Amino acid sequence: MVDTSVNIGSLQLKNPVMVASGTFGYGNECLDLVDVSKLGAVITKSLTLKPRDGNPPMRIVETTGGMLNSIGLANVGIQKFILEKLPELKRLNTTMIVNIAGSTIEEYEELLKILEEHDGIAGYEINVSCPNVKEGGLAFGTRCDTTSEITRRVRTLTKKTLIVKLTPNVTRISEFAQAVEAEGADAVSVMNTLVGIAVDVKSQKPKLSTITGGLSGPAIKPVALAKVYEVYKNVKIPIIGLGGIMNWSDAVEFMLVGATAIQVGTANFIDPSVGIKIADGIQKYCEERRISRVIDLKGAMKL
Amino acid sequence: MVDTSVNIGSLQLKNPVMVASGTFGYGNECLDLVDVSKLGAVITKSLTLKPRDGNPPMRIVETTGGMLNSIGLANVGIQKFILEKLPELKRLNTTMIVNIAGSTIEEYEELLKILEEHDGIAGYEINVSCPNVKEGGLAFGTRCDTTSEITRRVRTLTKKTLIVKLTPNVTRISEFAQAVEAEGADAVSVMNTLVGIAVDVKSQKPKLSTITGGLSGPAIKPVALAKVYEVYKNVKIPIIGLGGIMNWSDAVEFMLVGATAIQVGTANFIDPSVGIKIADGIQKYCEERRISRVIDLKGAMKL
Amino acid sequence: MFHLNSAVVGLKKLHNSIYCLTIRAPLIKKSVLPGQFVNLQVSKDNSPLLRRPFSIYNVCNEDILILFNVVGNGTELLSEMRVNQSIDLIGPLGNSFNITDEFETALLVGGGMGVASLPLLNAALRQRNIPVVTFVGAKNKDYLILDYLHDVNIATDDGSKGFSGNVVSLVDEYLKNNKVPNPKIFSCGPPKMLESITLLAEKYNIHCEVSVESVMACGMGICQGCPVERKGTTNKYSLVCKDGPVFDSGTLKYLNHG
Amino acid sequence: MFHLNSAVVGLKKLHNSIYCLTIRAPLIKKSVLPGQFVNLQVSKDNSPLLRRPFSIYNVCNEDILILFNVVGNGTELLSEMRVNQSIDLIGPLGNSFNITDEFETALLVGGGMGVASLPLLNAALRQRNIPVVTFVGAKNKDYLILDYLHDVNIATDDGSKGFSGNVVSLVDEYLKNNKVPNPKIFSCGPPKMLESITLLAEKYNIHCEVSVESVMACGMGICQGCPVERKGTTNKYSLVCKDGPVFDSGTLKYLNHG
Ligand SMILES: Cc1cc2nc3c(=O)[nH]c(=O)nc-3n(C[C@H](O)[C@H](O)[C@H](O)COP(=O)(O)OP(=O)(O)OC[C@H]3O[C@@H](n4cnc5c(N)ncnc54)[C@H](O)[C@@H]3O)c2cc1C
Ligand SMILES: Cc1cc2nc3c(=O)[nH]c(=O)nc-3n(C[C@H](O)[C@H](O)[C@H](O)COP(=O)(O)OP(=O)(O)OC[C@H]3O[C@@H](n4cnc5c(N)ncnc54)[C@H](O)[C@@H]3O)c2cc1C
Ligand SMILES: Cc1cc2nc3c(=O)[nH]c(=O)nc-3n(C[C@H](O)[C@H](O)[C@H](O)COP(=O)(O)O)c2cc1C
Ligand SMILES: Cc1cc2nc3c(=O)[nH]c(=O)nc-3n(C[C@H](O)[C@H](O)[C@H](O)COP(=O)(O)O)c2cc1C
Ligand code: FES
Ligand code: FES
Repeated sequence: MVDTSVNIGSLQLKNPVMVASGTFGYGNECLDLVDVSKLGAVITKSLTLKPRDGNPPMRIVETTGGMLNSIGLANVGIQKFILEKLPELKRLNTTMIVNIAGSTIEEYEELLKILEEHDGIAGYEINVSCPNVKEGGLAFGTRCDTTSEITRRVRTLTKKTLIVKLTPNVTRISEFAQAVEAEGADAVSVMNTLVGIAVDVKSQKPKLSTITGGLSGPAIKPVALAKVYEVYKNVKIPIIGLGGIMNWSDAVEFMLVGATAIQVGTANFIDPSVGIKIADGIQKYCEERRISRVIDLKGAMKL
Repeated sequence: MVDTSVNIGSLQLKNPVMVASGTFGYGNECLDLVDVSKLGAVITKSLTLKPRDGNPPMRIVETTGGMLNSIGLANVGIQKFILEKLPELKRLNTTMIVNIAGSTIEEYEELLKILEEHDGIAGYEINVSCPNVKEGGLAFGTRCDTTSEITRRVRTLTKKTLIVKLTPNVTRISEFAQAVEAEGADAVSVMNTLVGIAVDVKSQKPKLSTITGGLSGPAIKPVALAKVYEVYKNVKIPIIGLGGIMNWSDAVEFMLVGATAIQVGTANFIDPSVGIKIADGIQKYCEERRISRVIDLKGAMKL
Repeated sequence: MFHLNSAVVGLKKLHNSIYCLTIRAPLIKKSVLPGQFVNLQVSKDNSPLLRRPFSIYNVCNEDILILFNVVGNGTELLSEMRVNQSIDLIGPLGNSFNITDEFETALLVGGGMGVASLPLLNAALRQRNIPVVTFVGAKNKDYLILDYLHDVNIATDDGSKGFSGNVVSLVDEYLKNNKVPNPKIFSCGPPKMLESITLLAEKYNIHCEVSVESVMACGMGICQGCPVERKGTTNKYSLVCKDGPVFDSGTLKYLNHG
Repeated sequence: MFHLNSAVVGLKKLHNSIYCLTIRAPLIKKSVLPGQFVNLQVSKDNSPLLRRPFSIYNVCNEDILILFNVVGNGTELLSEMRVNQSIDLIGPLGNSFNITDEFETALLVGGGMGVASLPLLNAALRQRNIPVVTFVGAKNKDYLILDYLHDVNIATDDGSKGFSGNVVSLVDEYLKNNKVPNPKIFSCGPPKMLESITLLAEKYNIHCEVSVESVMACGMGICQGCPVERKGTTNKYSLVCKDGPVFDSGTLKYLNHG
């Protein structure tokens, strides 16, 4: 029997596999296809204070081994989430982590204050790094001072597990990880998308309405692994690794370079139940190698 | 008749297509297969003061839509290059650009001084950004001060076209482009490889002997386009775009976002004559659209 | 909505680059509504990465049929499928044409591959004994797809068969020359055609539903990647994959389509 | 060295996951030397991105033959090739076995897919009237490939045919029990086997050439991606694709192989 549980802050997850923000809706969209109670956790799409329409079409385009997205944080807003989504999510018997995004530091605080008044939420993931919104967004995430400041301010507002999701679009991601660790974050998610562009040579127009978008999918996996490894060498808090994970073997790679847990993003679009398959695959990998605890894979890369 | 020529500093290239450093040897390796006189320019692999054995195997690994390399600047050294390669390269009727890499600023100077004594060299590309060597390498390229300093020092040593090749592994690549522009660089090459890792879950070992390597190939094209676009909005000197170009259409994308010329790297491994095909393809694209000069594609993306 | 790892039952080349693919999918067959689609995994090795959406063209025994035109890498891979090869699909997806509201005659208008969403609709209408008049357009006679439809009025851009011109002009002619009792238009085709059918419906003041396309990632409302701009609705955008692909024509803003 | 956009002439499944692919390649056929290889593009859509190297197994009319085992995505795609399908290849690449130096008997030792480099060598040796003794090893009898070879001594790991054990032990037995006049060993197979054959050659003081493998990007000496560590040479590393794949066994440092 393999112990598949992992701890992120005060939270114990039944297994290390979560579904990434923005790639699984609010968590209740494909219950027909996925038994979400088998996932380590579900992370909601990024919620903002006000509802957001999101960016005009085109919002997605496929690239070699990946996709660019420019959703622009389309979401129902925190109030509607609490009123209409949360009650159902509570009944799902899964660990719900709410991802929040603000365009000012105060918005992050306000979001957290509102959410703290409701139960059914196991923790927060702070998106300081969405590349697809004009205000805030990437600008926060690429500045170490604002990233720390957001972390510091929301940390004082909650005792729940607090995860900060970092952008890879910086020179040294580990400096950001160290900064948020110092401010009391329980974990970091590494990584959000890489900034990218695609152009249609027929129309000579950018393929996305916002010109740039966020690159995700297997194309970015090597970069994500390198970012996780860099962070692992520099912080003690758990790292949640993501970026291009398509199967259990990819997930194991992330754990070997230092991740405590992982998230599946783009892969959900191809197979909504891939998270469960990955959790099973990791377990089987451990069984075959007589590794008694999944957490023992963390940082176990042999040099 | 389309005018395919483009200017980089004082250099006029017959067309905008070059072969990228490290992906075409010294330029004379596949003459059986490629008529190099049809290329805009040939860029040699990075040369160092002393010969370098390079890194132990494994040096390359394929990833989704790309490859990681950790060659470690294996090269014959500047002296042997001048003695054994340069004489033949001079006879090739192509524009030769020599790429140099140093582990100290003084080494860049010394390399340039030695090369300046020989003819047959049309210009230099300064590699400040190789991720695969312990000394210098990426450390230079990710610091704006050292990047400027190298540029400033080598600029005083030559009147030939001076290109600085930038690393994408930084927060704002345009700051680096601006810095080298200010120091008199004639152009920037955007971009070198992204830092990446791959792990073998069977052996639990990194797939490359140096753990991290440089990611290239179509997987990184969206990122490279975004870097070129960012630089284009911030500098006036020509940009040589590269990163994942596989065909003429990819090349046109780079020109539309602001590149004056382009380089083909990894694609040479799949088709050594891809550069010539791309040059033809760009010309045909212009003919069909009655664009009289290829350079008119530069920055012509419609917003 | 089902996620099936199923198998190819048959692949028939109709003409030029157009194929009809039959897939074993009893669960989808049983539950499909006219206008719905499936999201097919065309490759097992991430190339292309994303699924590709296709209307459910028809059903037969335990199977569903897909009609497709080869336009890129994904459809090319589909055209190379072999019988018994495994294929992964999710469906039925999306909303459907509404045939329960007040109307007496159904005008079915399909252009190009848009005809793929008409056969199931045709069958459902006929089952309810609603009279159907069908209009099919294509660039030339080789691209005409007329199977599983009845009494079709044909238009080709080059005049190689039927009416010479676009299919919307043909509908216009028809409405000018015929008294059609309380009609409703159901249409599917390229964006330009849907724009004109929308204008036509406005002109004659006919209720009109259109089925639109969009690039999709998930196909089931989780990625927010497939917005279509609406007018006169509470939300600025709707999702083609979940709120659509069928919309009341008057509620769409066409101009924002790439 | 030629870069050909050619066509598949035939594909034969030998057994299990082993196939023989015949490719039209007159220019390569004419110039190939024993031990050389070709670099095949297995996919047109960058998936996998890099070419895959394969020994030239044999030649026939205007064609070359490739023997391969399905081990991953690239070889799987090769196994799905159809006759007349176009295939892009570069070759012949690499150096070759040296059969012009001083020796009287050639001992050919192949393990697994390593046998693929023996037939051309065998033919060249026989043309020069050099006696050949051949040893072929495989994990079991199903994986034995014996075509285009003569008087083969067989070893299988599981003893399902011939000598029970690895092929190097079989060569050892043979050398113990036979007087072989001035032999030279030519060997190709997995790294472990090449290590043991190297030790064996040292023990008997026999000149030995081995053909080694490496992951490759370019296959022609431009990427520096395929180093093998040498000893007693001026350069620390040699390139498998250009300086090899054939090396004097004594000059290789095996321990550095992944
Ligand atoms: C709900 C829905 C139902 C559809 N039903 C059918 C059908 O029954 N038969 C059929 O042949 N096609 C149908 N399509 C379109 C089909 O999904 C695309 O043709 C297919 O995805 C193209 O894949 P590809 O890899 O071959 O082309 P790609 O390489 O992805 O693209 C090739 C070209 O087609 C364009 N394209 C790609 N996807 C779409 C899209 N979704 N809409 C419009 N243009 C696109 C691209 O911009 C590009 O110019 C439908 C699309 C949707 C959204
Ligand atoms: C000079 C040379 C000659 C060769 N001749 C033959 C031959 O005649 N017949 C034959 O079947 N194979 C031969 N090989 C090996 C062949 O190139 C690989 O099996 C093939 O590239 C695997 O491709 P894939 O995409 O199917 O597997 P991948 O998905 O790339 O890899 C699958 C597994 O095979 C391993 N592998 C991949 N490439 C190699 C390699 N080059 N060497 C060793 N292990 C590898 C990987 O590490 C992995 O474990 C030769 C290799 C070289 C360098
Ligand atoms: C369509 C799409 C929408 C996304 N939306 C969000 C979001 O709202 N908030 C967020 O923090 N990350 C968002 N992401 C980023 C993912 O959570 C993830 O960090 C990224 O896609 C890399 O992982 P992957 O390669 O597994 O997809 C989104 C990604 C995609 C593809
Ligand atoms: C095998 C290999 C070796 C390389 N060696 C060098 C080098 O010596 N100097 C250098 O400046 N860039 C080197 N590069 C980087 C390329 O020149 C290029 O910047 C990068 O690969 C991105 O372009 P691509 O995606 O078209 O390959 C190398 C790349 C590869 C793949
Ligand atoms: S395609 Fe994902 S929401 Fe419509
Ligand atoms: S494979 Fe490129 S040098 Fe050998």
